[in-house]
Amino acid sequence: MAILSVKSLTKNFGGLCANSNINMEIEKDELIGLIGPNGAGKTTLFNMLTGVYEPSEGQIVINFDGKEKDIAGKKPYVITKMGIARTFQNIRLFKDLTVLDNVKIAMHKDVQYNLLQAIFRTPKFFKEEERMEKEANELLKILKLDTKIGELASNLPYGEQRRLEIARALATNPKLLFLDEPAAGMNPQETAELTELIRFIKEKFEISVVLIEHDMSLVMNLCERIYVLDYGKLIASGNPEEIAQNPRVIEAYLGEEI
Amino acid sequence: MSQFIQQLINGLSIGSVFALIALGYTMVYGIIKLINFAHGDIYMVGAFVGYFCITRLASGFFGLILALVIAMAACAILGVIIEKVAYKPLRNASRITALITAMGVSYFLQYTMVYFVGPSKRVMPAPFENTVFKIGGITFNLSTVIIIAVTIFLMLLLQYVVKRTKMGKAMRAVSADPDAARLMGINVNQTISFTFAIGSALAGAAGVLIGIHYNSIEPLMGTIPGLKAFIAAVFGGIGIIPGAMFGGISIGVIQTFAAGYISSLWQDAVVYALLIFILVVKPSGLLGKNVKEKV
Amino acid sequence: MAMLEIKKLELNYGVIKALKGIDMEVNQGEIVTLIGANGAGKSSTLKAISGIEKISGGEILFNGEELSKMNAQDIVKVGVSQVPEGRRIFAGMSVLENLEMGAYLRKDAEEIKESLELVYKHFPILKDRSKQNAATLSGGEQQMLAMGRALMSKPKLLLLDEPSMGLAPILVKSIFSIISDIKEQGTTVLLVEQNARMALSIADRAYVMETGKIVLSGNGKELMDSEEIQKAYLGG
Amino acid sequence: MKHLFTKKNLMWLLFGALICIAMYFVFGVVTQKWQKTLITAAYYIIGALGLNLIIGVSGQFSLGHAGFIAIGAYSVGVVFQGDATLANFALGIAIGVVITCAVALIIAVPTFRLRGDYLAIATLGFSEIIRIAIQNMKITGGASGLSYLSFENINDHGMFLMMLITIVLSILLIVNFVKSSHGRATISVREDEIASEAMGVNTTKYKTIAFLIGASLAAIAGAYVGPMNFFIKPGDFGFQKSIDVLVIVVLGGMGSLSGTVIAGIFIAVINTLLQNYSDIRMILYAIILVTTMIFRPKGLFGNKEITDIFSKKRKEAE
Amino acid sequence: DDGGSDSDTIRVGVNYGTTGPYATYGTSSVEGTKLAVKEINKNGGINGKKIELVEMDNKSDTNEAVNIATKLTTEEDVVLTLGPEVSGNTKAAISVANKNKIPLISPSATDDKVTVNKDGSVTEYGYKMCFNDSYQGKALAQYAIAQGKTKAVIYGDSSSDYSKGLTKAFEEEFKKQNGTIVASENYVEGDTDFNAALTNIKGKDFDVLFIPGYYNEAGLIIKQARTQGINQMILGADGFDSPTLIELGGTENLKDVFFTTHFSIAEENKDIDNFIAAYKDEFGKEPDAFAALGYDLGYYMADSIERAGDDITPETVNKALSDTKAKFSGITGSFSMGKDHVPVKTIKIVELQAGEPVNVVNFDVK
Ligand SMILES: Nc1ncnc2c1ncn2[C@@H]1O[C@H](COP(=O)(O)OP(=O)(O)OP(=O)(O)O)[C@@H](O)[C@H]1O
Ligand SMILES: Nc1ncnc2c1ncn2[C@@H]1O[C@H](COP(=O)(O)OP(=O)(O)OP(=O)(O)O)[C@@H](O)[C@H]1O
Ligand SMILES: [Mg+2]
Ligand SMILES: [Mg+2]
Repeated sequence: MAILSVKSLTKNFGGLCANSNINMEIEKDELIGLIGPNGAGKTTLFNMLTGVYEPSEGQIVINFDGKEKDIAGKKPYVITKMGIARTFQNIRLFKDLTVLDNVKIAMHKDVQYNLLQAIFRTPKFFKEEERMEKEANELLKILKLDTKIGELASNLPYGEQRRLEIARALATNPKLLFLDEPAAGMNPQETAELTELIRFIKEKFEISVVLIEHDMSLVMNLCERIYVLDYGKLIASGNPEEIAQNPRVIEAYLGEEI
Repeated sequence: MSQFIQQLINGLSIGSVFALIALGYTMVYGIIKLINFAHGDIYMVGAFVGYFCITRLASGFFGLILALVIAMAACAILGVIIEKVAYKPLRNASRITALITAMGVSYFLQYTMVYFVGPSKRVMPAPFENTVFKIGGITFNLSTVIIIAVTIFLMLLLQYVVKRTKMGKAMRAVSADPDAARLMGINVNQTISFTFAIGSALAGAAGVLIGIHYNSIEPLMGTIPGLKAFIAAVFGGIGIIPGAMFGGISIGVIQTFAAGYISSLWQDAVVYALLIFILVVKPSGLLGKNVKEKV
Repeated sequence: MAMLEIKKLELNYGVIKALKGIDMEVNQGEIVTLIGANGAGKSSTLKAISGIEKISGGEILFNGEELSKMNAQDIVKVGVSQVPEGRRIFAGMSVLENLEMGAYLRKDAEEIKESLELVYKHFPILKDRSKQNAATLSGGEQQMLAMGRALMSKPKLLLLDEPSMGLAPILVKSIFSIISDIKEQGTTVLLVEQNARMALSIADRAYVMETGKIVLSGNGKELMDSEEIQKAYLGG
Repeated sequence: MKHLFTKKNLMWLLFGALICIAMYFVFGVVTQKWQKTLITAAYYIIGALGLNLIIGVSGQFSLGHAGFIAIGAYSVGVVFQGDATLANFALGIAIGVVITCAVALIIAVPTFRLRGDYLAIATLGFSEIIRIAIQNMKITGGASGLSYLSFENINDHGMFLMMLITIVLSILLIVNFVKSSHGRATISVREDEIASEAMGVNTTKYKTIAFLIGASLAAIAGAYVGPMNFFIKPGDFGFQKSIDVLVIVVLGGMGSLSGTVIAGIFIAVINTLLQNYSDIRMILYAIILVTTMIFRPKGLFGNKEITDIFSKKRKEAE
Repeated sequence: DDGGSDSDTIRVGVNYGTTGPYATYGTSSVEGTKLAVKEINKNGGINGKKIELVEMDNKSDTNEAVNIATKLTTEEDVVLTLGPEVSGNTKAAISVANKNKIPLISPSATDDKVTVNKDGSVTEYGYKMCFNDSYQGKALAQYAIAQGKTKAVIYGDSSSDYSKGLTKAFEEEFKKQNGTIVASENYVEGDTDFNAALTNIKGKDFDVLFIPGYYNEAGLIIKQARTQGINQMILGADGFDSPTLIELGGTENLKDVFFTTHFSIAEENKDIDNFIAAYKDEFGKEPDAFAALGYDLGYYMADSIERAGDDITPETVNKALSDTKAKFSGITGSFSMGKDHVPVKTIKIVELQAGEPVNVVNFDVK
């Protein structure tokens, strides 16, 4: 049973067709790669799946709990509340806030006290705050950011900012996680570490992950299945071996066999 | 019908006044994203410089040209000085900080002028015969025609400068990313000074022409037209040069029709209500493109 | 004499000491690469050279001229240009206008046109998109644009900060071959890269940075074979 | 319950209480002129606290604060055409807040799609509409305004005490809001709206909440205008008033409540001192404004609070 | 500052808006008063004591007017305060004057309620030197009817209480005399373009246009009205009385314009001529009605202080002010203070033709 089915999804920008008639399915606990040349429409697809863009056509159906829901065109926060989280290709942290606050904000959707309880500081407020603090700390520990809890996000080096983005996305307690070029700007060593981290996260939180990445060492190592986009169209899908040998993929994207 | 046409002309006439001031507003905004509340007051200074030229130096057509040239030059210099002294130190500060500073500069110009010339209205002598045309039952002034013509001319000129010339492109590059602009070899300070010089010179020209049009000037004359021009610039899509023209004319016409056909008591309220309505429908102003940020 | 000489360069961001006395040289006609972990100070070095950040100590000499006393725009005039980290393309301007800004200081219209054709040859997608608002380009397209913009300036020394970031594998290869081409045409290149393997393979010489200091230097092939480098930067 | 007063909270309460006691004490010993100055400061502080929540915390650029102040002022003003008693004052505030919330909602729903300066213009427009409406209504006395608004049984001392209590309660309200998950969500809207939404924050909702609270505080500040000036007229609530309040917010530091309090007092004192320089007072004021902004572009306090300074000191000591 | 305890000077507070929207009017008033005080002091002061003005600018803001009134009445040792110039701010300041028991005179707060308490009684310490709005409005209506004009259009300032007060009185009286108000239009203070409303007015059938407002706008309105071809009779109140009206309107347009006033530059009166000459000499411009009222206020205040006797205190001055028998004669006419603290004086009506005042008549309000 697929938890996410994309049905003939299309996005036009004026005359430009960034995504055309995309169909894909994501199963529970899968780790999927999305690759393709620059400008193929990968980020655009993520943007539609997370509600940032409204699709021109098509459906996005989720099924996390046995009930099917079309989320096409829903607002991002609604989609996040349903269990989909993401990171951004161009890092979008809350720069002037601390690492801890960045994570806590992402936990807001599940907070158990209301505005009045916050203003009057009822016991519930403190209980919840304590819980959030604890959970945020645990999460940051997993992402090896526990020593940076009080830092401002903008003061972190690039690699740590990418990890914080992942931590923040996880804090929304998703069932499906989209990562947009998580290894960009990392050196091979750091990329290798990240590969392990993503694998670990997937296991630990029992979520499905879809990632866009141009670093083939990561994609081929990590992904169980790969979708390939070119000029907005899905040109191939399959396991890493199949993709690595697919002549169309080689021609459009890889340049040579790997 | 003739009343309708008369109101339309009335609206165009006020609107072109707003448009003329809005041009400089939008120009400065387009490049450094500053709501320059002092713009209306530079316009006032321009009017006073023009006044002194016309009353002390020369009258007639030559007087007008002289007044325009001197007022534009004086305002350009004033604008550059203001930028250097008050805004440059705040380039990296938040935009609201810069706005408050602009407000401070605005008070400074207003009350320094009051200090020297007093707060009263002065009559701006017309350097030319402000002929009144009467066609059918419809009347309009020569000065209206001049203002509309000058506004259109300046709009086209500005649009050309910003879109086509090298300096214009440098201005837009500085606006998008000053550090990257420096990496292209663009002198950022010079470019911003140039922007202020042009914007302020426009205000100076507006001051002279509008002063003549309404034949009166005073130190606080910049406040209301300044605010209306800012609104006009936003209405048309702030930062967009034809938008300023369009926004100014629209506000003028709406205001006039509101007064003419709804109620003069509520004319400003109608303007604001319509403004809000249009912004809700077109959140980046009439000519603005609603580009969603790419993520 | 080296084209670019850096002596005891120091740079602070407030209390943070990003560069703690860097010495390096780039000779005419070379590709020199600078590698190192995140936060080592690579970008800071480039920013110091092109005058975007004020240095706190040391000297930067370009053909004998002291760059650190010059404004950023004057540094471009003497022939140093940079592809900055994070692309920094001009939002709100079209792709073509962005490329034109690269040639801001050049006068000869004919030559500019030639450069433009060259850029379009390297990155055909930019030609297709020449009227598109640069802000709406995809990440990789923006990277190409940034590279193209720098090529438009025909500098004597080109500083590249992670030009391959976010590019498809097929393009990564062409980026590096473009860099080699540029060198052939007489432009000197200082290259900062995370893709150390590729960078070292085309570089004449390389420097390795760690927390604000140069810790190793040598010829490209040598370093590639060094075990230390293999472990720390090439992932095994 | 043991947590009701966390260290931070306690610090705030202590700080608030201290300032209040100090101010009240000061009020008792200074001359009438300075009493008026303090009352003016208190009025601006209440209004600016609300605006700070809107601008500094939620990041929405509003230029329409004067409109809400006017609603508060006129609600009390109209009620006071009967008896100017404390009960009527409370009634006036209640009416003012209800009307304000209704109007703020009407404003918020359509305009919060707008960004930056477009929002500023829209709020400015609404505020002007409110003022024009007041100017043209019968019950508000039109352009002639409303007179006889001083309290019947409360003197300046009493009124100042009420204002101080209002300030403390407002600060407590804002602090408790900001330092909660809801507050963090609001701040995230200011930091990056797209990211905030991607984290599951209903950005419109939190912008609206901040706007409603901020506008209500403006109305409460407005309620004191009548008793303070004995008289109100529509002209007192123009665009200029919005700017006056904004100056305090920016001068104090956007997002800093202590900054707002200090800047409110600072501006009021400056104003009083400048009264002696009749012909150049506005020139001096302009120069002070520009130089302060140049030398402290983030405002007097940046986004720090007085309590941060205390806790930092302690942290260093530890 | 021990100026107050210095027995050689008498301190008088001045609380006007010399910046902000009323700056023009405030400044004129203050200048008039300053001129008067200068003359008085030059002529030996009051029983040898010099008058010292303690000037403060209230920025045309209500709150500031209150704060300055407080400062003047509690810290500056003044025996009375002058201003503000407009009704609203005066009402606010009078509350302070009553509280601190220091008399206040406003030269130009025309609203009927300025000197009235909430319970309808007369304010103990508040006075004015000008007409009530109702008095002038009524006079103008009667005058229009007397000229055979029965169809009026009113074009007033919706942001000004002065304009509203005049309009209300005019309307009531005009209707009572069987006139009809054909249309009402409005502008707001600071406007410079009035063509929209004037175009509407032009389409109406009427015989008199009443502009209750100040010369700054009225001058431009008259010019634009005449340009559009509105040639009917134009009526105004004392807010018209300024040379600026004529300059702004242009001589060719100022025909068939009538306005009520206390004073007119047109009058053949030596005192007025002297005042105009002295004012021009001092400030380099022609005085307006505000300046004239301010000037008279200076002399009236001095007169009252003199009448207060040897012991000059706020109380004795207040007593002198409220003396309804004392007659005062100044350039804005002679009057005595009424029981309601409003002066009892006659209204003059000035007629302008070709930009010149051609006729000034005393008008008796019925
Ligand atoms: N808002 C927009 N307006 C116009 N064109 C757009 C917009 N957003 C994206 N595009 C275009 O759509 C295409 C797909 O962009 P997208 O960002 O999805 O690419 P991508 O596959 O993520 O590429 P990369 O790997 O370089 O990040 C690009 O050619 C881009 O220029
Ligand atoms: N504007 C700044 N303010 C404060 N610290 C900074 C700033 N820019 C860089 N730093 C710090 O200076 C150090 C060097 O940064 P730099 O950007 O030069 O590293 P880099 O080697 O280019 O790293 P990366 O591979 O992540 O791009 C880092 O610790 C970084 O956090
Ligand atoms: Mg992408
Ligand atoms: Mg870097």
